[in-house]
Amino acid sequence: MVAFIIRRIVQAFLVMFIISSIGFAIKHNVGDPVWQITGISVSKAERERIREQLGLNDPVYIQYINFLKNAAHGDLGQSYFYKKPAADVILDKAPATLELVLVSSMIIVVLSIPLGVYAAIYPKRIFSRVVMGGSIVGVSIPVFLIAIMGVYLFSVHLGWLPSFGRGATVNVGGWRTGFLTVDGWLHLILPSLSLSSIMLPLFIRLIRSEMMEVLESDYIRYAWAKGLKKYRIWFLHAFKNTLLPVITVGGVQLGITIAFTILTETVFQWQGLGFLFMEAVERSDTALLVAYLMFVGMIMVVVNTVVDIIYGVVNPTVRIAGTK
Amino acid sequence: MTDRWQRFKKSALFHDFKGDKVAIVSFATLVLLFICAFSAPLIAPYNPYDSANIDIMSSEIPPVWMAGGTNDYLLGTDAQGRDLLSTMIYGMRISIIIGICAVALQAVIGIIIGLIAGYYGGKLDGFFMRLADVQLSFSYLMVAIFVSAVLQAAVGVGRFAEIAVPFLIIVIGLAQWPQYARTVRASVLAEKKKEYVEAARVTGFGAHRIMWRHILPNCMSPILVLSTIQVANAVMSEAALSFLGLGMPVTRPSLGSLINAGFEYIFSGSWWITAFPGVLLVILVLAVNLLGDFLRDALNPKLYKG
Amino acid sequence: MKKLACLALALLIALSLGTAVNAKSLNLAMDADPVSLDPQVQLSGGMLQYSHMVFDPLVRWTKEMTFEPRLAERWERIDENTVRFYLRKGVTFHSGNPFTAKDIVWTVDRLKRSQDFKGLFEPFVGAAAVDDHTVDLVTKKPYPLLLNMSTYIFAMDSVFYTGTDERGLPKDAIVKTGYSFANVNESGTGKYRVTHREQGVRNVFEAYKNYWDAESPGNVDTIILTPIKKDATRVAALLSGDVDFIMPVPPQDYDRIAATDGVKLATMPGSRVITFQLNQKRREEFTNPKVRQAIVYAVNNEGIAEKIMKGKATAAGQQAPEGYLGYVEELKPRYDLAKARKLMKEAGYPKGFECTMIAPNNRYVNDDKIAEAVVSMLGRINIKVNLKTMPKAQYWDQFDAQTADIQMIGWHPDTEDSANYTEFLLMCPNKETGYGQYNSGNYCNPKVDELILACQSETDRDKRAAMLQEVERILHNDAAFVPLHWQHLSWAGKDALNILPIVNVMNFPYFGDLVID
Amino acid sequence: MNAPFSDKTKPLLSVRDLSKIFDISGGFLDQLTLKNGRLRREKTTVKALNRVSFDIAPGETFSVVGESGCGKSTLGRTVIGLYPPDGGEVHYGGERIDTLSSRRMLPFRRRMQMVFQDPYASLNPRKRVAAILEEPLRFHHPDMTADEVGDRVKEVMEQVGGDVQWLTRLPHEFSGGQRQRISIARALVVDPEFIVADEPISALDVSIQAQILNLMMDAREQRGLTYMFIAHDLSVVEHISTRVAVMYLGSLCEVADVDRLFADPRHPYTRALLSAIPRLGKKKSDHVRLKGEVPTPINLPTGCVFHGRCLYADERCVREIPELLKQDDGVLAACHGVEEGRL
Repeated sequence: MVAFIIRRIVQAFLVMFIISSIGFAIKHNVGDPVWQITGISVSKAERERIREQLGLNDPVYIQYINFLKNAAHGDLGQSYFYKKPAADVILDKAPATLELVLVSSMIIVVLSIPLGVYAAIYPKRIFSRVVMGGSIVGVSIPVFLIAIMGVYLFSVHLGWLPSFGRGATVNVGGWRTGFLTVDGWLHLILPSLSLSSIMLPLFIRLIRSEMMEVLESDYIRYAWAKGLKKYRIWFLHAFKNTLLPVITVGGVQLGITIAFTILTETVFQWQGLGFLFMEAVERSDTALLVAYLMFVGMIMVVVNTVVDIIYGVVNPTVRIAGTK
Repeated sequence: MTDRWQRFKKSALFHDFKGDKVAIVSFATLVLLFICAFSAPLIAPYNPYDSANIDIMSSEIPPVWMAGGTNDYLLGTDAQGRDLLSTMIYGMRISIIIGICAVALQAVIGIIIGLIAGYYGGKLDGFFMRLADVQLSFSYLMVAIFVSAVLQAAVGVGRFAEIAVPFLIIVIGLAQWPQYARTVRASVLAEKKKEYVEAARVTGFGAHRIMWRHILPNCMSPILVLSTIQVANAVMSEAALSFLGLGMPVTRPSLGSLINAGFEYIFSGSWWITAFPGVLLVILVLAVNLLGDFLRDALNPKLYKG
Repeated sequence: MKKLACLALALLIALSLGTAVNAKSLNLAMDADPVSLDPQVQLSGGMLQYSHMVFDPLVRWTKEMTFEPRLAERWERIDENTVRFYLRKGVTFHSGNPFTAKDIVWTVDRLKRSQDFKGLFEPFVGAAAVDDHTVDLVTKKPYPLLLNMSTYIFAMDSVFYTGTDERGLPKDAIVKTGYSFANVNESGTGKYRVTHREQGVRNVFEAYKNYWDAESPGNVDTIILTPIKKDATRVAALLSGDVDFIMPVPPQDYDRIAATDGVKLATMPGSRVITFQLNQKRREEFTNPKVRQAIVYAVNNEGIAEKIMKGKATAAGQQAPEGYLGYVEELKPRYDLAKARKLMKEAGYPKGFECTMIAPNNRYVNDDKIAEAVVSMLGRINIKVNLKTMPKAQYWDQFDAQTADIQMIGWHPDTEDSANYTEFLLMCPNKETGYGQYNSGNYCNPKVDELILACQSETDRDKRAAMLQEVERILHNDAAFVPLHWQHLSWAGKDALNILPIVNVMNFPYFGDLVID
Repeated sequence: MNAPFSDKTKPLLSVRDLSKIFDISGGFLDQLTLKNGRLRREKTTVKALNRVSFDIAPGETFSVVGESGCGKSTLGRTVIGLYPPDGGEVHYGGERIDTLSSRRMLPFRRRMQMVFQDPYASLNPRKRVAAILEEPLRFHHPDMTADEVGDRVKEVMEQVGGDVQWLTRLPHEFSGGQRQRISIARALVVDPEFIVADEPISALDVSIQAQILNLMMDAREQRGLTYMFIAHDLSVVEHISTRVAVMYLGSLCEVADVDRLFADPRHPYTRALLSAIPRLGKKKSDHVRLKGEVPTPINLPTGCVFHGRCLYADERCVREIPELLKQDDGVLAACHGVEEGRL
């Protein structure tokens, strides 16, 4: 356990350090923020003065040292565009992305488990074949294409669902949530479905193949031989053992889901972190870029840790991964 | 050669293949698409890279069966007046080249690192696997966005069109190596324990010879299955990057940048500019995925999970 | 308490979405929202649009490019350097403070400090209050564009913005990248107050009940401004009924919107000219006027205007559009491929050459598509062009560093005057004076410089026009740049909106005057 | 070819105080534990070999026997250089080989070979038999022509009772016995003088075992081979060995000529092992029952490693590690009881 905790902390620091370096490497490549905060007819000399004021003319290593110094105090710099500390902006936008990821994860869990289990138990049935066929088609359609088709069909053509944004949100203790209004839920439907479209087929296939593997195993045969009820075998014995690999993969996939929010949020103008990231790239709002990277890195370290702990809880025979 | 072919015909893989209609159809589709893509200059009605063929005045002509369509442009033209069919064939060629080369690059990096990490173990292993962990905790898309930002600045802008293809290959290749490294490492760890490796060491073979000539061939089935999946992924990644505007330039479009360019026209009625490349992309990726599925069932390798 | 208020407000908005019919509210989607509440922090189209909603200028442009009194009821020229403005009485700021001449003096002082505006107000000495409702604007020398510049004087509440805030910082500070009192608080005399602002997401403007302009027919009480950056998403939002009004409209969707029931399209010729500059320092070929002319002749800018801009652009043969002083009737677009090829041969480049081009991909309407089309057009006279398009965030750096041989730039004069184009784009680049700041073609003609400098203090309209037209002719003959077109401005909204009366060539829709049926 | 080492008086292989410790505690972080609220670093190690010493003379078949897990495979692998030893020395033909670089080791690789236990894992499943046999030859004799290599492979193939047609096939097409023949052929193809055979027949059907044993014995005759034969089956050992070493928990208990060992076992553990061999006419009461179970090599017992299970152990056995001492008749035994004459 000690080793586990130390390892995680070390990993977190490593991640943060690498990210901040990468962030700094690209900082100078995504453009000059001074162009973004001044009108075009401002004179060159005036621009140079602003650049000097912002410390952009300092040598890169000095800027980096300054950044690390401030970061140690929790200050990730000022967002040029929002005129606020970058960390504040990230925290403002995080609820949108987290809610989107949460709802898509729910969709994935709620749909993939029954479908995957069904397809594993009755692999020959027509419905299973349809599910499996559908899932491989689903894997093959890029997420942005699904999003575009969704907007075209449900918003523009049929006019049933809103085409962009989060709709009405309610501020609950600083957390701006879309869960408390009907409008918010309507706005969630298309983006969350699009986002889950990439992972849902993968999870159905994963659950099916793991479940089938478990059903083939000796102890399940033994359970049949013992004459246990089939639901007991399927859900208590087989499914429980299916969960382990699913959880491990699930944790990693969550990271990919967060990245795919960049695509989904771009299409739907969903005001979350992914959208913020692309905007920050376009606006060369470099403090935001670095803050975003560090935030996502932090989330991933936390998620990996949680996955490892859950893994240990679900399967007490293996102690937490990474310890003996 | 014929000998090998004979043996292949007798193999279990071929036997399975013959019995699997889906695999046959997807393989045939893939072969057809590849032939089309690589004989693009021969079969495409126009050369979309030759500006003599492009006239802005013939832009957004609908497909031949729609009102306003002409026989000159079977699937219509795009917003620049390029023949859509030709542009798609050339675009598919770029997508396929990027997909395959990117996978080759990831495979080379991943296999080298996986072999070294798995075979030598110890600190080297620890270092590479931590690196892979860290990189995997960011998805490839994000990694690709960073790498592309850094590289784009490094190469300057003037010659971007010429280096865009190798550029994307490097971006996607660098973003995806951990998948290979982990799979290869897992296989190497399993193979390393087997006595044929000890036999090779007793004979005095060097580590390189053992890794490359003895262990690696035994890791091929997971690598093969992973490679098909990764080709599909790489084609999709390229499309995603192009969709975000970080991919192929508009003058040498891939399927992804064609979809992106057409996206702006989807409400205006010129749906074909985005729809046809979209359908082609899905067919291409689907065929690769179905083939990968077949291989996975037939070879039944243990892939590294997660 | 604050949280509770936010909660209540959010619920209110949620409710109002359902019952928007009677409240005459406007759901507005633009490509960007104001970057700050301080009208002097940045000189950009978005900020000026905001300023016209929340603040009032001394005078403003009419649709016909004449001046309309706003806070100034009338004005007169006292001597060659001074114009006296008589201010409207009984006007109050949103804070409740009365509006007086002091506020104008304060505003002009601050403009001269603002990093973005100080350039424009350089010719001014300042403003001087004569009495509470009379103020003199004084320039250093005779200045023909004094009234033009008065459209930028949006009265700020000098009492409200004086002193220090709760953080102990001066309230009048102009801060571009961080917190300032003025960035998050406003007190203007305009029709709308900012009641809710979530930057980049949603901005709510409510009508100010003591607004002075009772004659305005406008009947919109609430404006909800949502920035939607992606063209297709913005159009989808209008078509799906999520918003009532969008600007700008991408040309490719003009037909679709025009053909859709319930929404309508409004367009108007604009004054932003899109051009390419041919860098004579990077490319020896471009120093040859024949090559430059060949390129101009090879570019089918009428085709671009018709196809890429869907007819909603005017192909250009010069910098200034019709209606500007410098406009010369006979300078027409010159597409003629045969002549272009002939010129190339005469110049000694029958086999052409290879060069590079950069263009932004999110700055001007369809900028990347235009560049792409020009690349294939130049291909026809054997000039092989390597094109790279990039977001504007990276573009200006590259433009400034002149990294490519051919670079795109569009220009809209802040002064609404012909000379402004040449001052920035085509005068000999000079670091001291700042002229030719965006002249990446490095075109330099002393005669042009001479004429432009002379017309800066020429107050005789006819003499000035003659000089400016002379400049356009020289540039045309020299093929100093590649003119493409003047972008049209475009707006689209639901049928109930009377859009046309409130829009103008500057692209500042006067939402205060908007009538919804 | 084996001329320099035909001198029977000098040992071909000499092992002195060989020790091997496996560290199973993982990385640095895994070694940290909390004890009494303080962070401590602890290593978990397995002592697989404890100061093992013996000599093998040219032409001998030296067998090592013991229960599974006693370290006999580790001993074989350490001797042949698959594992680097953690202490002690290995001399071959008078030269110390455990410290040689892999390049300097190369000449010895040709002279020392190994045959493995599992015929299914010891042949590379992706290589044809011809490749498996040719590769070592080409590697050690780069100057040989293709014909010479082919002839040599065929010759060895015939010697192990294989068929030339086998050469074009893949390992999975063969039975276990056939594969073990191929394994032996692979060892023989470089013409070695010393072979470590790690339980080469234990994975085979009983009917095949004898064939393989005979094959190995024939090869010894023809080529003058020296074997180190690792086995857990005493009855096999009795037939083929010249000398036998008995191992328990990484230590040697007894080393003796095969006849002496079977006729007159000294060490209590040897006695127990021998009594477990079923023989005709043997009374059941002769069977020596050992108490307890084999301890783990992670925490080795103090003193004599066998004391916990020994019927004759006394207080000295718990305290003091016995030396492997030479008896009057040349038998080596590590037992305080034998030394004191108690047994």
